[in-house]
Amino acid sequence: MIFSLAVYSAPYSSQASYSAYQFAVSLLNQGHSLHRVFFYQDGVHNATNLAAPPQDEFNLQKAWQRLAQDHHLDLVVCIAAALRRGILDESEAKRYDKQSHNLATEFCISGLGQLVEAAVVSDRLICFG
Amino acid sequence: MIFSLAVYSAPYSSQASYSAYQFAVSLLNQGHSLHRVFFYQDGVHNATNLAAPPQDEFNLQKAWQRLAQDHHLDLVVCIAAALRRGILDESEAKRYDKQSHNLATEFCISGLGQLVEAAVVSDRLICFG
Amino acid sequence: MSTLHTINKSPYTHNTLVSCLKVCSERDGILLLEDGVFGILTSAPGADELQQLIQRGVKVFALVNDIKARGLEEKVAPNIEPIDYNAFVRLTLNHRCVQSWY
Amino acid sequence: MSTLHTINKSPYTHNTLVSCLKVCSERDGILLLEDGVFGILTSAPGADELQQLIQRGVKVFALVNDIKARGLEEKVAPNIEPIDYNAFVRLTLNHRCVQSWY
Amino acid sequence: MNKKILLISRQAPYGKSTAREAIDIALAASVYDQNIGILFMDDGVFQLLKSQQSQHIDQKNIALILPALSLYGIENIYVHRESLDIRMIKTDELILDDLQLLDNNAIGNLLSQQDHLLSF
Amino acid sequence: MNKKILLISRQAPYGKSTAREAIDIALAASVYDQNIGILFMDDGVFQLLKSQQSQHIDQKNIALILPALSLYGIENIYVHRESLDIRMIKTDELILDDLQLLDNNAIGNLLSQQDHLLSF
Repeated sequence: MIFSLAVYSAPYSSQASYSAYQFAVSLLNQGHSLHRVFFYQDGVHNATNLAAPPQDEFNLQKAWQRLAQDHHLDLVVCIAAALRRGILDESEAKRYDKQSHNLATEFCISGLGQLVEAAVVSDRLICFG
Repeated sequence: MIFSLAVYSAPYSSQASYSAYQFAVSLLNQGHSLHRVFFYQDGVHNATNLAAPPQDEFNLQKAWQRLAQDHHLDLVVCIAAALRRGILDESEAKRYDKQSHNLATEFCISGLGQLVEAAVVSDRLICFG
Repeated sequence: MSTLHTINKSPYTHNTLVSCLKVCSERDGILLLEDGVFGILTSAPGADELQQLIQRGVKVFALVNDIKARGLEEKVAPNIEPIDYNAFVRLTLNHRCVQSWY
Repeated sequence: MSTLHTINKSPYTHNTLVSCLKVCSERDGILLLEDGVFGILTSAPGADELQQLIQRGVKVFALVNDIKARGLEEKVAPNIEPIDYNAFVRLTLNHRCVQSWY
Repeated sequence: MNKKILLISRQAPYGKSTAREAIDIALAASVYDQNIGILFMDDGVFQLLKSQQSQHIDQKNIALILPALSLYGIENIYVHRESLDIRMIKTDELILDDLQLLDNNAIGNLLSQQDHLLSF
Repeated sequence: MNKKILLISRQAPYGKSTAREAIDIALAASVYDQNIGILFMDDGVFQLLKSQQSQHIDQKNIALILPALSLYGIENIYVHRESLDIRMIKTDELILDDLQLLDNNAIGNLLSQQDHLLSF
């Protein structure tokens, strides 16, 4: 079956994105396919490359990146939500004249339509907020 | 009277940091002094310099910066909360080997002790979360 | 001296108003702000207890900017006083300390 | 086909469980996770309604990782089935769609 | 592939950005050729009050954005009747007049007919 | 200047980071020479359950952090009795044994005696 996930909460501050990650791991282990993980609202903070949590704490950003590498996942960050919250890739940083950018590798920035497209393509769309 | 404020919520996602800002403006207009605004938990996102909200929306990050310039405010971001959430100044970015940093000017990063010191020094400490 | 309680969550969704009312003393004040201003409605969970506390001397305020923003200006329950941010600041000075409920 | 409802907020603090129970159909399932697992306690607001729904055919599950994390393993109310993340995935496939309450 | 997608908006306006960002999804979804509906329940029904004046807290007025839903072709706008009743909100206080009021059972049925639920 | 500061921790552990970050403040505050207390009420009392095994969700165990409070010199640890009763939690299930159980009135009094309240 084809799954997509929508993640609405920031890592660390809320457990919801951790639950989404464990759900993603489980569905992949069961042989299902994960079409897309769409990060919206505070979920966009999953995609920062500037987080530096203590070494002995679970690093969710890194966990998403590893999972994406292992399974060729499409991790999409909503552009409108990201711009308001200070998550930028290189081209958005240039467009808005910002000195730096902070989107982690394996994530990409795109529009809300990517969530709708995920709903159309997927058998199941599960929201974590 | 001497006030300090503690801000625990992110701008845009929650109204609490806007309320804290309006409270700060009002107390300064009334001639009171504002010893410190301490940003903790998701409040650290008030200090990003990468947010690019639509032009016609209230820009809280900029509003804090202007208020700090006008009144020489001490805007302190908790280092432990900031590191976990991807808010870094130049020296922390170097320490954690990150390619960029995103702490807005007028804000500084320091320890939790700055909140306790604010409580000791201030007549009123108001929390917005 | 007494405590000023601030509540910024909707009483229809969160238990914060009800929790606050349990430990609120008779000389305390309560300020409703942000989504907490839905507590001005007579239908809100805890509204009856709130009116009883008012009868016993507790002063209840609500931030007028938040009331207007949510379109509730005509719906404020009796004995709840709408105030602006300036009055909010003065209120914190009339109480010994502030407990923020969220 | 039926709906799987997930609830991740504490029923002592939020009204989500009670809201969910109002519109839950008899062939639906409910999964408690994160702070939602406090809903497994017999003292939780909505616990009686939850047991009534179970009697009418609703299946109720709770994520075992979250139960253990919060130290609630010995406190699970009757007829609530602890499940792991793998079973959570299978559960979403046994229902037509998933409504997340938060 | 035409899918039935229902957005469920349960949060009050302004205190959190959730209400606003749910509407943004509805508007974005409308350009796809899918069967999109939106359901307001719990504190989400407060979004429908026409008397909102959100300029007092420097936010965009949700009551002025909501009429765009039908302009964008979202015809099915549902409201949980009990959520209105509990809050003593009358239908003539609401900004939209093409609302379908549903009781608890009708909402249970509505949910079970969808392909996807997007909840906020 | 010795000030009375009370932390009020009302959130359940793990679902949000609030509980954990409130404890961090208590520990940081202890090194200043102030009169620091902490009150657990509402869902905050769930933090005190000694049976927590948070490794199952990859988080640090709050039940193992809390004993540090008294090691750090925070002697006044209060618990709202009604919050325990409503949740049917007995005191022998709690990780700390030097807790002061307070009823509603006693908490009202406690709040009114502080110089600052730090709520979470």
